[in-house]
Amino acid sequence: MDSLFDILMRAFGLVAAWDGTLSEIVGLSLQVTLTAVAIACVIGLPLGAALGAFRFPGRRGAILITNVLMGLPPVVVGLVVYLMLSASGPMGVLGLLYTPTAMIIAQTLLVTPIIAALSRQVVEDLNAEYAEQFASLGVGRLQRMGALLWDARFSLLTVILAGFGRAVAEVGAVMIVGGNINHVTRVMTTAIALETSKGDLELALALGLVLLGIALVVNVIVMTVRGTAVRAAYA
Amino acid sequence: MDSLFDILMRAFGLVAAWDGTLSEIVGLSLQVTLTAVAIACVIGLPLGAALGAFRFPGRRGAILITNVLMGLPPVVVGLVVYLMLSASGPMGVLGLLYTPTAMIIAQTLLVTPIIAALSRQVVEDLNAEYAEQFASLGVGRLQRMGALLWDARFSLLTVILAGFGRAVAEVGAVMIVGGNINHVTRVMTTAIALETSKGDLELALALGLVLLGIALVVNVIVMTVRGTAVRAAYA
Amino acid sequence: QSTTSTQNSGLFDHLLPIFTEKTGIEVRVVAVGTGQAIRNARNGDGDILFVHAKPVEEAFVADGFGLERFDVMYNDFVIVGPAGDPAGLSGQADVLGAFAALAEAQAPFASRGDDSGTHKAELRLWQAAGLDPQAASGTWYRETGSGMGATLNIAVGMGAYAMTDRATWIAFGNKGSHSIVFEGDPRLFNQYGIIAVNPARHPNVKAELAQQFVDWILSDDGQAAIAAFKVDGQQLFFPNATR
Amino acid sequence: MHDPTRIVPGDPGANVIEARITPPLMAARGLGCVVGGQPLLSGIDLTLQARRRTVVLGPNGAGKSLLLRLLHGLIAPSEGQVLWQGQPMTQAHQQSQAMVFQRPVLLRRSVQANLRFALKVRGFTGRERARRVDEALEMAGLTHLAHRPARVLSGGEQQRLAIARALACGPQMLFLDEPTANLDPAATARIERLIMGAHDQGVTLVMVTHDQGQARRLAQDLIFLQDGRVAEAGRADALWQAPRSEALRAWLEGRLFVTDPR
Amino acid sequence: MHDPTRIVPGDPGANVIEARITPPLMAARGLGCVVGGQPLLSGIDLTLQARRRTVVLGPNGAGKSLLLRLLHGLIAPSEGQVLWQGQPMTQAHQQSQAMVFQRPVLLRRSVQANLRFALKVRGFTGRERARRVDEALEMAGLTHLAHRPARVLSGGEQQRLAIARALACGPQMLFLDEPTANLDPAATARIERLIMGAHDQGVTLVMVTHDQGQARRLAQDLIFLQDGRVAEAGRADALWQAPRSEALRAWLEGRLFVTDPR
Ligand SMILES: Nc1ncnc2c1ncn2[C@@H]1O[C@H](COP(=O)(O)OP(=O)(O)OP(=O)(O)O)[C@@H](O)[C@H]1O
Ligand SMILES: Nc1ncnc2c1ncn2[C@@H]1O[C@H](COP(=O)(O)OP(=O)(O)OP(=O)(O)O)[C@@H](O)[C@H]1O
Ligand SMILES: [Mg+2]
Ligand SMILES: [Mg+2]
Repeated sequence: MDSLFDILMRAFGLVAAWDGTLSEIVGLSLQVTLTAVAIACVIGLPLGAALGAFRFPGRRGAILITNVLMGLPPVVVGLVVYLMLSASGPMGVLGLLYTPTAMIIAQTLLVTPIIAALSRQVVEDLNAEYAEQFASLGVGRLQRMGALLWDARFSLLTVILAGFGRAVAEVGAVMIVGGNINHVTRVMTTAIALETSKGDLELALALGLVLLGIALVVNVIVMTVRGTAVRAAYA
Repeated sequence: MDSLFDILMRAFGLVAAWDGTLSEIVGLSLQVTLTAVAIACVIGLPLGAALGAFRFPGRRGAILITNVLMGLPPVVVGLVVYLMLSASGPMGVLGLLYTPTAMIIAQTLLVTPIIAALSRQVVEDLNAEYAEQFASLGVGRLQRMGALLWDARFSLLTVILAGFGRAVAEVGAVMIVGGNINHVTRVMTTAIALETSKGDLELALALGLVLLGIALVVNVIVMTVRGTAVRAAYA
Repeated sequence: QSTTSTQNSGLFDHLLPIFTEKTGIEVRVVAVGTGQAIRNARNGDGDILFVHAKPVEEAFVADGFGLERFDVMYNDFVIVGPAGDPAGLSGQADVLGAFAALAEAQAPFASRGDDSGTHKAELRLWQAAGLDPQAASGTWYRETGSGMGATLNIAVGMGAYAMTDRATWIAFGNKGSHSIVFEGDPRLFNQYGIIAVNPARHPNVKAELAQQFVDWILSDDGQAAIAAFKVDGQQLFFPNATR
Repeated sequence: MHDPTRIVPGDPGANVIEARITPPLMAARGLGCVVGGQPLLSGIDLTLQARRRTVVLGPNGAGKSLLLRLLHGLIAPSEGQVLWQGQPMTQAHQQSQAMVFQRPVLLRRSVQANLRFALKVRGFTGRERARRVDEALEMAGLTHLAHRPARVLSGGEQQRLAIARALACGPQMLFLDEPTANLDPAATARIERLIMGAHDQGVTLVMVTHDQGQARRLAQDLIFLQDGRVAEAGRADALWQAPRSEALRAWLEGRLFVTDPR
Repeated sequence: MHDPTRIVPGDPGANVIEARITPPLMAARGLGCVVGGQPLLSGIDLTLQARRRTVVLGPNGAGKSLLLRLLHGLIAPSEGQVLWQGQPMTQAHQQSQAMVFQRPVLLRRSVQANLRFALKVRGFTGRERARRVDEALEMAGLTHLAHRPARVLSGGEQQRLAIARALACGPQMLFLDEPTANLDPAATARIERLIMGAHDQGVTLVMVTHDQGQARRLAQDLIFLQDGRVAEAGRADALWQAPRSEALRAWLEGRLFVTDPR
């Protein structure tokens, strides 16, 4: 067996040798992950803002739940979605199992608690400063959430990137509900798992590096946009 | 196939019927995860604090890397650790492959970037407030990191819980480096994956709920300790 | 290192306590796909290889990684399908006809697609039937790229046919309304082999203990233990050691 | 001052009654505030008549800021209640009040966006809002800084922005917590003129200050707090002339009173 | 004032030279500060002699706080430099200085822990530290609040804590940015006494204030800033008597000068 370095060297050769399949898989990975993260933001950010900004009965319990759900096992999420969408399940008629939609649903379930719990903390810290001024102005609930999320947006970017990281690296759930079906639901992580199970570790590693490359590109784009936004923020 | 509800009902029966094996698996899960999170904190928190508190050349690049590594695919981490620890790998002589130690190493690699990246954000936000006062006092680098981490400790708890959530739910890496060996390296997530592949979905789901229960208990303990600490903080 | 089908069926849970009691040797099972199992064994990360893909196993020995390959037991493959068998596989005379019927009906078929022993066997059968399902990959021919259990979950989930070893199927918990729609063709014979990893290549392997296990499983005792393993009253594996 | 006004329904002498029953704009009845077992304010009874300028005085830590928070409805009192025109005060009433905090809280936005946000919350839109933003910028002398991030403003500029924001909302009642503490003399004079101007237009003012000169210039009524209690309250002229309490006398002379640690 | 002092090595008239070459404790040479293309301070030349009390005056936004930051070494100047005893100032010199910010920055800890932290950073340990903590608490009149979270203190209490923290470190040079803005008259008098006491013990003081009375009481030297430039600087007595610049004259009279927006 060769050294780690040799493997990495050869790995790139392997990836380069792949045909169009790779771009197909990369595309699907991005599509599924970005959609799931977007939906998770739409749900998780307001939820986090509400938990961070308002006192209400049951708040502590709700925070506890979001924190616990950060530890939601992907396989369990996969199974639940599988059972819901399975032909004999309650939503089987939709025929969504083994489609990218099913994968998006599963990833959304995984990522939403992460974004909710972490953004709750960020918003809560900011709210400690703003709360009295907002109360004095009589800022409404929605406005308040909006203003807190907006003013915390640069810190929240890191939260969203954490959610993205979890989603893009996730394999357990998408494997179950997507099925890793070639040309249909195969994404980067399930392809890596497949190559691993075939014992083709070089290729698996190479694909892993490609995946990290994708994450790098997404992060660079986000950082660049952020940089531009910081400069333009006070226009 | 039965409804989701029926499954859940029966699931608990199944778990209850398990013998001592379950507590063995739960114990190992906790041991591996908590150790990995502890090590990740020891590395990630100071790293995050340094990135959040100091300006230095290459800082932006380092932040980018921690953010990207939040999307480290577990399978890739598993493979790398496998290749390192494999009998023919550079550290094969240690004989760590397929031991809990290997699993701890893999999880630490996964969780450290998460804790570093998120704590960087928290510390940076606090540092924006403290920086000038610290500079005026002439607070040294280590003292500064320590004070920032200490004063942000309640916000950092959420960060650590996010790391814990990731670790406790993780299956891809521990499966590869642990091997899911019965009585040796079988943890909750690999047991769930095994039952799933056996088609024993009820049991898999039930185990998933047990796992969430573990996460709940850990979170409740953390919240309680936090509550006590808040009350005692100014003694 | 073992393949998943043996673990999923519970065979090891049956065999290992017997062996351990007898010899005091504790055996640890790492169940992965055949491809990964062989790869791991090449790295010296296992002492014994217990899989079912004869040509690859022989290559493993020929390359000097293993000592000697022995037949241990066999079971057989079956084709499972949704209730009502819409593609009409049960009426076919042999497995080639069954595969042809699948292609004819364009009935959804979940293939392992992971270079596993089962997958290789399936591909040999398509070839023998003169068909190339790869061309239809993504349509009715679904390469799941997963283990046997996962593939069966998928087949059940989307009402597809699948080829599986009988042991996995009998032990499988999530059958849904699926049942065996084709079985019995001698071409569906599935031979398991065992190989002790060559200590000359990997000095760290516990060659002596490995040899004890190999000897035991090939012995009358071991073979009897295999034969005694039953799920739901059915014998899953048929010992056929030739030593 | 606490003469309870009874309403006799159907009383024919309606005019007389109407004159008598007009309740004060705001009143505190037995207000107390306990935090962590510590009584920070207790037994506060106050009547704030509409269109009066009330100045709250007292040493550091007396509870002046806390009192303003309670009156403005930002904190729920541990005991007692705040009445608005004779009714228990609700959140809706807050909308006709505004407060300038001792330590201004500005959003992480531009100066202009801070004003825009507050006005939007108070229901101003479109051209009217733009007009008020410009007016407020000019009023605070911040027009040239309209696009600067509010958080980098100098201490005095931040305070001016906070005052401009409160005034721009056109409140009926205005709480000011040491609003000119960080202002230069010219700005202080200007803000005092603006405050008087607002008062002329009918705004009821409650203001905390440590500046005796300012208190003498602005106060019509005076409240002197000491250790969480009202030590003295009444018409300003009378109290300047003859403080009844030793506490106020000591304060006016700049003597340390209770909290002298030596 | 900017008369360059030449050193002639080996000059036999050593005594004379020594008297002449003692450099000022701190000097600014051509200091400028540009943020985002905007020049906030420019062309600042200053000499701060040891053991003098210098008061910095100027309208809001003139750059007083920024100047203190530059002198204290918290911000690197865009141009020019700060000299400490004739040498370019380094971080090590900061250790013999302390600063009280206009808006106090207190750690999320108890009052006492805030003092302890600062003293620990400055190298005080054990009994000496405990003694200084107690002394500082007493000095600021905060002994009874020692265990209260610093963040919930009243505005004035926070400011007193910040001053006590700075003094407790025993600095050689002390920057005070409107330190009594939120203090009651008695506390103000007390802090002024403390400042004078520190000065008597050899501390060099640089203080920003908007309170003319305070400036007159404390200033030996005066610096008047306007629009990021030194409009006037010199002995206080002389300037109070006869301000040379229109800017200072206007300020003394409480007239709006340049920044009047109307
Ligand atoms: N949340 C709290 N927990 C404990 N003590 C508090 C809290 N909030 C305020 N206090 C205390 O209540 C007292 C009154 O505070 P307040 O801010 O009202 O004083 P103030 O009269 O405005 O003083 P200043 O003139 O210094 O602004 C202070 O001693 C303060 O420490
Ligand atoms: N980071 C920054 N970016 C842009 N402008 C800044 C920044 N920091 C300060 N300023 C501007 O520099 C000017 C001077 O600020 P500084 O805080 O020094 O004023 P000051 O003289 O202390 O005023 P005050 O009496 O109100 O405290 C202000 O107009 C302020 O808006
Ligand atoms: Mg106050
Ligand atoms: Mg200032």
